[in-house]
Amino acid sequence: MSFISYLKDGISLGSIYAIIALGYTMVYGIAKMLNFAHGDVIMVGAFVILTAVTKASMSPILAIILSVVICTVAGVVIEAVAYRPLRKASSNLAVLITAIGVSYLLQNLALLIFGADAKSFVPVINVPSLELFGGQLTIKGVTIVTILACIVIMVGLQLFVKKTKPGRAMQAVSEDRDAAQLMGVNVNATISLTFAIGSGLAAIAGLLLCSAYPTLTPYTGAMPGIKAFVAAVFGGIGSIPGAMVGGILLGVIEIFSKAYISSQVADAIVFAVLIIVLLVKPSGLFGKNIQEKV
Amino acid sequence: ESEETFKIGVIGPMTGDYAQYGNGVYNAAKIAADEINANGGFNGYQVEILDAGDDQGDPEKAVNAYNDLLDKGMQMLCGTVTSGACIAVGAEAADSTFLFTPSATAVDSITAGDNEFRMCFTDPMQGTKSAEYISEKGLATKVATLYDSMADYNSGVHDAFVAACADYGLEVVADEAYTTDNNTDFSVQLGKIKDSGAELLFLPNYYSDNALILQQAHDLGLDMKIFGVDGMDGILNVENFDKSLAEGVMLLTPFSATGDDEATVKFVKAYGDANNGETPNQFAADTYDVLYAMQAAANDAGITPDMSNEDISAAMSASMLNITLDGLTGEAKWTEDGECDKAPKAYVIKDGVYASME
Amino acid sequence: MAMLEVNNLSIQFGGLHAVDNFQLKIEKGELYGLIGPNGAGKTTVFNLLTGVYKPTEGIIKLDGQDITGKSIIDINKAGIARTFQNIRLFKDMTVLDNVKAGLHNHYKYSTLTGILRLPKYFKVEKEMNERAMEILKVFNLDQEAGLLAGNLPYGKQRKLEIARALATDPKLLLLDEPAAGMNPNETQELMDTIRFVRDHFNMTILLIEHDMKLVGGICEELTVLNFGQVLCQGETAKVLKDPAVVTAYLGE
Amino acid sequence: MAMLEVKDLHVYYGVIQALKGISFEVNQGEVIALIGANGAGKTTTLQTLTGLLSAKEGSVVFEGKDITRVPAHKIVEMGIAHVPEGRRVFSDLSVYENLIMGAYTRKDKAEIQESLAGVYKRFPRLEERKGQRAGTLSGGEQQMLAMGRALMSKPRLIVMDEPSMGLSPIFVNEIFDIIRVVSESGTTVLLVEQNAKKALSIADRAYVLETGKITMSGNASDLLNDEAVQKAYLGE
Amino acid sequence: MKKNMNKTTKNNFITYGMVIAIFVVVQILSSTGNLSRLLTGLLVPICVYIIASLSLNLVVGYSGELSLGHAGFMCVGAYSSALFSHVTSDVLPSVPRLILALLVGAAVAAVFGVLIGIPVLRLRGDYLAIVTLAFGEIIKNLINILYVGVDDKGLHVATSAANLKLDPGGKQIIKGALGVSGTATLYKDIKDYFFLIGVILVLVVLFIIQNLVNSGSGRAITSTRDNRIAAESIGINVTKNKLLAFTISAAIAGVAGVLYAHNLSMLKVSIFDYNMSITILVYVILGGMGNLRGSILATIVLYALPELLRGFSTYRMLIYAIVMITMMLFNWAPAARDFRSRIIEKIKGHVKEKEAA
Ligand SMILES: Nc1ncnc2c1ncn2[C@@H]1O[C@H](COP(=O)(O)OP(=O)(O)OP(=O)(O)O)[C@@H](O)[C@H]1O
Ligand SMILES: Nc1ncnc2c1ncn2[C@@H]1O[C@H](COP(=O)(O)OP(=O)(O)OP(=O)(O)O)[C@@H](O)[C@H]1O
Ligand SMILES: [Mg+2]
Ligand SMILES: [Mg+2]
Repeated sequence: MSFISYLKDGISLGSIYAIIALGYTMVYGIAKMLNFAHGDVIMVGAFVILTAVTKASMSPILAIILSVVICTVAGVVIEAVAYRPLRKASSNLAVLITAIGVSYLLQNLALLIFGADAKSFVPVINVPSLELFGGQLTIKGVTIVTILACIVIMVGLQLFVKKTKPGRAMQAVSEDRDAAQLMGVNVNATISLTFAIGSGLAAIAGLLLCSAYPTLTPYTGAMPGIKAFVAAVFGGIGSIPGAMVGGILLGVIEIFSKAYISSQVADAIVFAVLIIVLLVKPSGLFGKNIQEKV
Repeated sequence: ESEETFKIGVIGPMTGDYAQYGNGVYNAAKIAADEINANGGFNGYQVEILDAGDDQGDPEKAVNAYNDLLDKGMQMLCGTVTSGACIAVGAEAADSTFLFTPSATAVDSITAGDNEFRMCFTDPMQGTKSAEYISEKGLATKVATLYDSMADYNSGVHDAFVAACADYGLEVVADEAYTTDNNTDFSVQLGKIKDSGAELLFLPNYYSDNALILQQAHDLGLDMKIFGVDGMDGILNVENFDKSLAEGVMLLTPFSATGDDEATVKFVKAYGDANNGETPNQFAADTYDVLYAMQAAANDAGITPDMSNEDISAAMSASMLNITLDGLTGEAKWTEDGECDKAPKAYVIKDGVYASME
Repeated sequence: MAMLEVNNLSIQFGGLHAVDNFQLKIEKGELYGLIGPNGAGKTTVFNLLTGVYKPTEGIIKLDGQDITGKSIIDINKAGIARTFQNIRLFKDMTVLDNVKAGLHNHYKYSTLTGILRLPKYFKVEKEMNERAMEILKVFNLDQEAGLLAGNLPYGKQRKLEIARALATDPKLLLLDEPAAGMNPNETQELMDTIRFVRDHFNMTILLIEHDMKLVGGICEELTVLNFGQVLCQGETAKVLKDPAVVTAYLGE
Repeated sequence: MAMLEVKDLHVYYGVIQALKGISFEVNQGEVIALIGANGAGKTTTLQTLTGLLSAKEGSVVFEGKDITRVPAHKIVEMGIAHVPEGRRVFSDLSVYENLIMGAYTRKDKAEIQESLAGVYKRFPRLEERKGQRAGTLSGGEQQMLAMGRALMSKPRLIVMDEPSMGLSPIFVNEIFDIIRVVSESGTTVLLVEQNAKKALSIADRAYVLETGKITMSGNASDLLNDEAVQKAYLGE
Repeated sequence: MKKNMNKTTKNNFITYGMVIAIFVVVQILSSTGNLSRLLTGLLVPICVYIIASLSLNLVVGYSGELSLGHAGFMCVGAYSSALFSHVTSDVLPSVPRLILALLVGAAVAAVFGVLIGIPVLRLRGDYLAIVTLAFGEIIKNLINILYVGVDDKGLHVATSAANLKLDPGGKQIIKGALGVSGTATLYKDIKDYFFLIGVILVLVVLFIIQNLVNSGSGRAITSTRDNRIAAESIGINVTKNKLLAFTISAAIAGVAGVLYAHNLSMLKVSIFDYNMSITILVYVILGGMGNLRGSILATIVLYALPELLRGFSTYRMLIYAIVMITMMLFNWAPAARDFRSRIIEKIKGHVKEKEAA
């Protein structure tokens, strides 16, 4: 039984990583940049919901919608102001560093506005837990919602990118921006759209993260952001199903190492497994291992 | 005019992961200074709290903040807030600038010089006292721990507690850890603790982590006594925290914001008025006492603002041994090694407030 | 003994037989051409010869030594150097350094010697500079030695790639479409250079090219590849008149 | 009025001036060749026309509309397609997906299918390989794909940057045949070529570019017979 | 060609000169009492980060690999050397002890560089970045459970305080999360010379890196960065050269760690997290990849900036973030670069006109 229950815990944790990783990988796949500020957008999203519900007494649904809207706008504005000017810079590390700057900016803005004190997140998702095996195994409502959300978002994103016109434009932009322009694709609009979707997803991720682990500070997004980045790489960065699988696996490995090896070095073990996987499969589980044509 | 005031510096994490603790200290220092200025100041001179020196909990930045505050005329230091930073600054301040930390719990924090003092308990002291208390009161014989093994405070208290358990006949049946980078999911650790047959769970962590732990312990149906130390204080004031989760939690701490003695009520009100209704935590209370202890020592030593830092430091250090303080955190006296000799009080959370266990 | 002898060479990509049962024999000092329609597998042959791809089948012998399946590095050390269809220079290094990188395995001193600037460092570097300048001069690039390779015009970049390959002192030089993107005058000049390299360095050269003026002008023998297979092999003049080659490749 | 009027174009890369005041015009239905040595500025000219680069001075007018400051993606919609130098196919997408990208600005599905059939007819190899990743195509195959992709937008003016580069002789002929067919079907063509002889032989008029300036222009047949041109660009 | 040689040599000497000039200016300011305590205190840490960013520049700028785990190498350098200093504090005088500590830190970090480099350098780009990040975190995690103490019987190593089992009179040196305290105190007698030592180390590191990149190995390293397949095709052993760069860089980062550990009385492992690696990366990128002088200047400016902004109290880090973004945009955005080069052209033109007149 304990194995099953660890597995369940792993999946609950992993689904959180997965939902963050989806946004990460989406932005990476199209805009070809590691958006280090993604985790902080998640934090912003969570603060918006918390403030709307507790201070403005909004209904949870309205608060979530408001949060998605604010994050979407924030994502688009950040891209336009901080990332777009560097799109043609001679090194793509430049924009990585700016993203780090944006991350600091969001954290410190939140610190000024909301203060440093940790706040408990209010229950917004009121889905009852699922009891299995006569109550021996309880799956929390948040977990169920998160997993469902992951699947819906993954399928939705995949369909969107592969089947719709803006999706195809995104693919083209991700490969060759100039050539995409020559096809009539508005590159700026396409990348803005990517950030809009990615940041909207961040708001959802913020909601789910803080519902599962109800604490919130200006730094809440940073560590999950890094973990999700790891998850995305694990699954093959840029791959949408990869992000989901990578996230879940990461969660499961983390819980198993805590359970069977040591909780103090669980992170070390997770990272060691990641390294081994990448050595065997250098572009992640679902990454395309494209050989350069010589 | 500046010759007429004492300048006091505060160093602590004002931004970064530990910002809530640094801000608690800084806010309380300002409140205490205002009161002190109204009741005679330090030896008749006004005191001024300089802008807080932010160290983000990093020893290196703490030293930078220390130097900066000296440039700005700091004559005495109320800090630093965290242990690692305090060790680094302590080495710089040794025998030159009077250092009085409200909250750095590691033993080494004040060992570099004779001019360094502490308001709070040390890690070993809290760990040992906790084991002693649990054993004496017969709260449990089998205990479990869950602590942040990457944070110095938590791990210092934990190590002392585990070591003391052997002396007091307590059996540690589950010794679980987490890390600062991985401090949201405790499902596995709590599961193991639940299965270990422990009667009591010792949580030597700060309240923000403990709030999450209590939540998840509740979800897991973990039914055992919870015991914390001074870092637990503040848990009732976490915004939106469901206080019922903390029902029955015991803690050894010198201060509780829900205390009904006059001094506490007055301080809590003053703090709330100055900071959008926030409630002061342990750090704030200790800081408040630091300022009053400084006042007592300053009056005793008869220092004046035109003295050099070294002279102030020497005079204050000598006087520290003469004074006693009846502060928010209890009655205190100081020993030559700078430690504070005061008794922790045991509280239990009942109906959403701290109640004395005595 | 032939300088290069290839037997029964094959590689598949998925279901595609990109190169199928390919044979080739080049004598020392020969200037040999490999032609064929687009996608016939010419570049793939180069990639097989230089170890970029591992053949599914077949044997490659260089100067009698079996080099099949060896790594790119070992094959270069064994004596094959090449240029690329899409130029691959070290763009952020100077022209001189590009060539000196090619000399890497022939003029050696330890890393420590380099860091400490021991006398040997200065001696070897001086020799390298001289040798590199000599090679650059052949390609009329000595004036540009200090420029960044990426700033050279296209035609000069192609030449620099050849110079860099030559610097490794190969037995066999492979050139993949050296005249692509050059105008007729530049092509003419390139032909002279290739001939000069063959004579001056006593080199064996295998080249891929679509410019028939160049192929007809300097290649002594030709192999025509079509759908991964050898369509025709032999003396240049004969091959270019072969009706199968005309229909598959040259057109009327 | 000419279909495309370029007036006094000045273009810079940073501080390097690549075009130093170029003017020319293209009339409806013509095939215009732009020839010149390596680095003369041919690619720069085309990229400025289609909005990939922006001119510091000068103007580009297409069908009476000033498009100098219009962004690249809008220019495609207005009816200009660009076959870029070096092919620039989407290497991760399949051949089919590349072609569909070419019709990005078009809405009518049936018409797009019609164009696709037309492209497949012109380039049977593309139909054979429609599922293959474009990045693994041979150079020649990629060139066909780039041409096919440009035609998918049903342009009124198509600009091509060295379409014969790296192609086999038979295919060079074929490409020029295709250009002729494209032109005969009513599309105006602006062609940049190293293969000046071939280019001049199918063009109506031509311009010669030298280090960022137009140094000669005229009927293609006249230039073909011009001694200076022969010497500099035809290798005779 | 001669000219070309001279150009790089000249360039190298300008860099040395710059460092020495800064040192001299600082010394003059400090001896005339014009240097605040804050600035005085920043001098050694700045040397630490300059060394770290030079080391990272070797990997990112010259070898072309993105490493996000450099703090890990600093960490092992810091811990191993601190341990060494504590253990030998009674037997060695401080100067030879410090020199040996530097060597120990560099050597241990180099060993880690090799161990990590061998598997990792097969990966590319963002995958390499994540794996180096992972290694940095692993190192941090492991050192966090490292307890080392010394007593008459010798060195004791354990993974928890309880298991250390020291004899009475033994002392704990490495104490898990509580880290190592009191290292700087062991060097009280030469504390005033730490800035000089830091500057000397910076010069030595510059010497090593500049000479390395201008040697045969350096050409091999940069050629691999520019085009891996082409480098292999001319017989350059890509893996070996990448490993060489990585190892040297790790050793230098280790030296930065040693200086860090010995300048402070407190060493704790949680400082060496990915944030520190990223901070160093920021210095490197802002200063320019492959630009050593840029690394030095960027480190000085960016390290000092948040300290000098202390006057803005709560807005300090916010301002820092904004300044950082703005500087990146100004330094890297093509539009800004064009703008700058045009201005420079204009100024030059102006000067010429004047000269002509
Ligand atoms: N890595 C690969 N994966 C899949 N197919 C490949 C790969 N490399 C080459 N091919 C296929 O193999 C065939 C031969 O390609 P190659 O590049 O050798 O042609 P080529 O003869 O050099 O043509 P060109 O003259 O156009 O350069 C082509 O059909 C190409 O699509
Ligand atoms: N991105 C760039 N940055 C700086 N200079 C450039 C850039 N692209 C082109 N140039 C310069 O601009 C000039 C014109 O280049 P362009 O590519 O337009 O020439 P071209 O006529 O197309 O030559 P080719 O026949 O080689 O394709 C050249 O001197 C070239 O070096
Ligand atoms: Mg080819
Ligand atoms: Mg061109």
